[in-house]
Amino acid sequence: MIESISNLWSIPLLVIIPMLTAIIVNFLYDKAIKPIAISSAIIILIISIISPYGYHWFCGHPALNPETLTFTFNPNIFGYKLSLEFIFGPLQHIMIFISSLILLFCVILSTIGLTKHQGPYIALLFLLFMSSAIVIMVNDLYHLWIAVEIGSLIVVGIAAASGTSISHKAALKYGLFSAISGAGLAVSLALVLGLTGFSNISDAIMYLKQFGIGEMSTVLYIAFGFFVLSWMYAGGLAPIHPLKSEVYGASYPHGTALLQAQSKLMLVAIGIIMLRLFGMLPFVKEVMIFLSVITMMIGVIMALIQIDFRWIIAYLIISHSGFVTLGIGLGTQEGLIGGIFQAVNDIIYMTILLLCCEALFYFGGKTSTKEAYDIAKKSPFIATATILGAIAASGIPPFNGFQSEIILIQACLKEGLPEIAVLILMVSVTTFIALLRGIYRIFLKPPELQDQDNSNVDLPKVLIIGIIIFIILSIIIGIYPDIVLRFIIPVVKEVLSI
Amino acid sequence: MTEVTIQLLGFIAAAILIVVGMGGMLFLDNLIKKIIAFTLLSDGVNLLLVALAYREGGIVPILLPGMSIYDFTSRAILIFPAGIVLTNIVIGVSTTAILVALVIMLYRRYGTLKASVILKGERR
Amino acid sequence: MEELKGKRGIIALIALIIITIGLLSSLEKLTGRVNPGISEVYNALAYLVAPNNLATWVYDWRGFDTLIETAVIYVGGLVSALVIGRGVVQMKKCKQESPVTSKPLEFRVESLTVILEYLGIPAAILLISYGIMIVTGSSTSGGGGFQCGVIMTSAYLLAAILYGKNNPIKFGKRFIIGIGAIGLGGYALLGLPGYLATGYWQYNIGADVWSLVPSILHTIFGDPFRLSLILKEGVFYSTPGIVPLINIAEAFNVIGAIGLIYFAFLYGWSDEGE
Amino acid sequence: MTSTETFYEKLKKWLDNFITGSGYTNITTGYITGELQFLVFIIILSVFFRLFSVPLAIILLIFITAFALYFAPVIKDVEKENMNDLNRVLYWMVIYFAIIIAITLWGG
Repeated sequence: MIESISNLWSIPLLVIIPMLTAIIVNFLYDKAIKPIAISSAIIILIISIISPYGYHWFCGHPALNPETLTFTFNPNIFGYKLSLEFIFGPLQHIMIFISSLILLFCVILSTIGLTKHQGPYIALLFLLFMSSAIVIMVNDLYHLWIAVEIGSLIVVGIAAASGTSISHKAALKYGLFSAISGAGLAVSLALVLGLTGFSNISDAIMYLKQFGIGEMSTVLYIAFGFFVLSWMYAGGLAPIHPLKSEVYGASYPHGTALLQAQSKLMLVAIGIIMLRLFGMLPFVKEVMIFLSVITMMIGVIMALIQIDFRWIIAYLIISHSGFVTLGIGLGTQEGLIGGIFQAVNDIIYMTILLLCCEALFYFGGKTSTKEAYDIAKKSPFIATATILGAIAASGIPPFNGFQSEIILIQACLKEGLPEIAVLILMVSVTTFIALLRGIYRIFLKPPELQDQDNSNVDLPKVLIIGIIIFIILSIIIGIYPDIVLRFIIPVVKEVLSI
Repeated sequence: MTEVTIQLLGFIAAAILIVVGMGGMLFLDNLIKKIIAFTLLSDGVNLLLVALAYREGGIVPILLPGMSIYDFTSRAILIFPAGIVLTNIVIGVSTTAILVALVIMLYRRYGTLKASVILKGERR
Repeated sequence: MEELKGKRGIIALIALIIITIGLLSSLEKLTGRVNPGISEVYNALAYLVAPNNLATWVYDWRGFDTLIETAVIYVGGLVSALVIGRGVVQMKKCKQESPVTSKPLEFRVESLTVILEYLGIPAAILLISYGIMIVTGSSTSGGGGFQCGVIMTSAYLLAAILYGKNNPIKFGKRFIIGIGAIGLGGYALLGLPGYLATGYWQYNIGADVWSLVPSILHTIFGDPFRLSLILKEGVFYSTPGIVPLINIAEAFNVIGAIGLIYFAFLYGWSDEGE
Repeated sequence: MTSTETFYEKLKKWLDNFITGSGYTNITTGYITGELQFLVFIIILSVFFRLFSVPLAIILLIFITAFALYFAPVIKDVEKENMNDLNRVLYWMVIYFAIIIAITLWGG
């Protein structure tokens, strides 16, 4: 018998520590928030780094082997799992590491930059991290649904946290839509459950493999349709991009950094599940590619015509989500590697841009190209960092965006779809144009009026450190992509081998 | 009635509720009506799950004295879909509360409940 | 709404009809052929934990799912109160649009009839005791923490509507949030003993179905709730273990969350004096 | 009136269509770039129909190019359709959903 770790110690801690921190921080509300929140974020980061790989079965019920009617705690022996299964593998390792890094900076920045009574807000940040960690680790449709639902409610809360009318409107729109897509995911879960009798994804796939679908394929198609609905909602794909980008633009930039990380995690997790569950049906991959292409182009065109830097970035995040889904939709090995790698890179360079955008708040909060002028003179560092972030986002070689985009382009060419390769190139170039419009206007354009205040602004050191860390990460991944790829390739091989 | 017709009736009602809820959210302009339409949608999902859990001659999944385990296993309703209903109710409650809170605040600011007025598209 | 009249309205209607047809055709295929799958296994193992198999499913087999589900309603309360005005955050450095103040709902009872005035309090008390009855009998009969919480908060709502802000069931702000924190925190921490003893979070060490823990722990957590099931196959001595405790924690959490929602909706929220 | 003048007039008219408000230049450049990008995007997308048959793709390419040039500033309409109007987004969501269900059910 192959002995393996079936009850990995780190998985419950990655879920429970954020939850307990959220409860404490929400209750304390003012006092002692900062030390508790920061130390808990550091603990989560450490756990996500040092954790080994393995499974955890919450509630400790074994799997039933249907042939021999015996129970087993070994995940390598196939069985009907009685309890909830979480996986912590290489993919989860890299994704959770990056999002917990962002969580740390997010928490510190919100304790520094926001007015008091930040308890509920920081609680929501921790719960958001928890939900995204669950979504990427879970191997169960029922739990996936709950995690997506709690995630959407938290996103509504974070968007509404500033109490302005824009944020309330964005939150209400997103909330109404997430209500529909959550119900859709529940319908999809019900259909898969009725068809197979299992909510554990591996069990359900095993059932479908064993008994085939035959005339029941209609059920699976409708389940796929409702699943796509929640996928569109999770990443803000094509028809929902105005609402998702509004949420990104309406929340504070550090919150947006965590939100976009969560949305990329959900895209990857739900996309892989869709590929595993419905991959054998015809037209599934075509639908996924269609959605991603539309998202890519509409997102980038909408970014071009925005005049607020926050909204430019918001639409670019949407547009670059299209890369991720495109890679997953291709369904080949290169495509999947490119898509997941793009998700990692995207999180990193968008975080650079968003932290720079956060810095603009310290210069008076004007991010519109009509109002902000000449920030470069006040802070050359932020201007440089934004330009570096723009270069990384548009896939120019020394940075990380290049590496994943080249893999995606190769994957498209290999699949015989050169048009999509051209589209990817165009989207990268247009990304640069869109960002440069904002950067020129905000950072480089001299002031039109002379009576601008030239008072010195002290940026928080954490912000500068954060930007530097993410730029360094971007360059390192750009030069040695293997440090991320070695996490992704085994996962992709495993997904495709099922 | 046979098992098939009862379950099918449940399914049809659930599908109609789901689509009516979706259509209500699409066609009705009043925000409160949109939220009511969402509760219809959510109830449709509940009904779908309940109908999924249906069994002919089914009993409540509570072991009463004198039952036999074999009998219970073959007659008790399917517990997984039935349990999911609880989750869906909880999620429905939370979502409705949040949406209503947002509508209250937007009503205070704009003095209207029309989605085409409050939530109309705008340039930034 | 200008765009859903005319052509667009018809297109949307056709789209909805297509969705209906798809949904109905798939459900028709499923009718009578629903696969019991794992549900039958759960039902077959019902006698091991608690007589109410649904409570066992919710809090033992799928206990962790229910923890996150409980967190959903906690988040519901948290976000509703946040929207109403609790803990709205703004950047220190820049001027933004000031948030809307949430005034209390304008309801005042001018004059209560004698019947309402004298029956209001007993009704609320009865509701509360009904809730307690439900949560304590959760593992043997239907019902549980969520129902208890909802019933108790409805007692709160009844008292608030009848008597206004100075009602007999007067919760403070911090008290409500504290109850919610105790509930969710307690539920989360009830998984800790199982984690420390077996490595599985939320393993029900009271019931100890798979005999993974030393008997002393089994006795401590299991004995207070021990019951005997008289079935045809014989008498089974089972114990729900931590299921009743989780039910109570869940009840606390639901009271905290829904109470917070009611409180914020009724009285608004201002951060001063908290 | 010479032909160059007419062309110039036409171009000027075309460009005027992009200007919103008080002739704000920054957004006008965005509109023009967006217009050209959108044109190229739909041309590339029309090439996709070569997967079914090559002549169809060529015909579609010509038609789409002609149509896009005829209705020249389409970017305003694109922007209007992609506005954050809730009802519009819900409408598009239902349409997409119906298309996905129709394609997968009756196509597959």
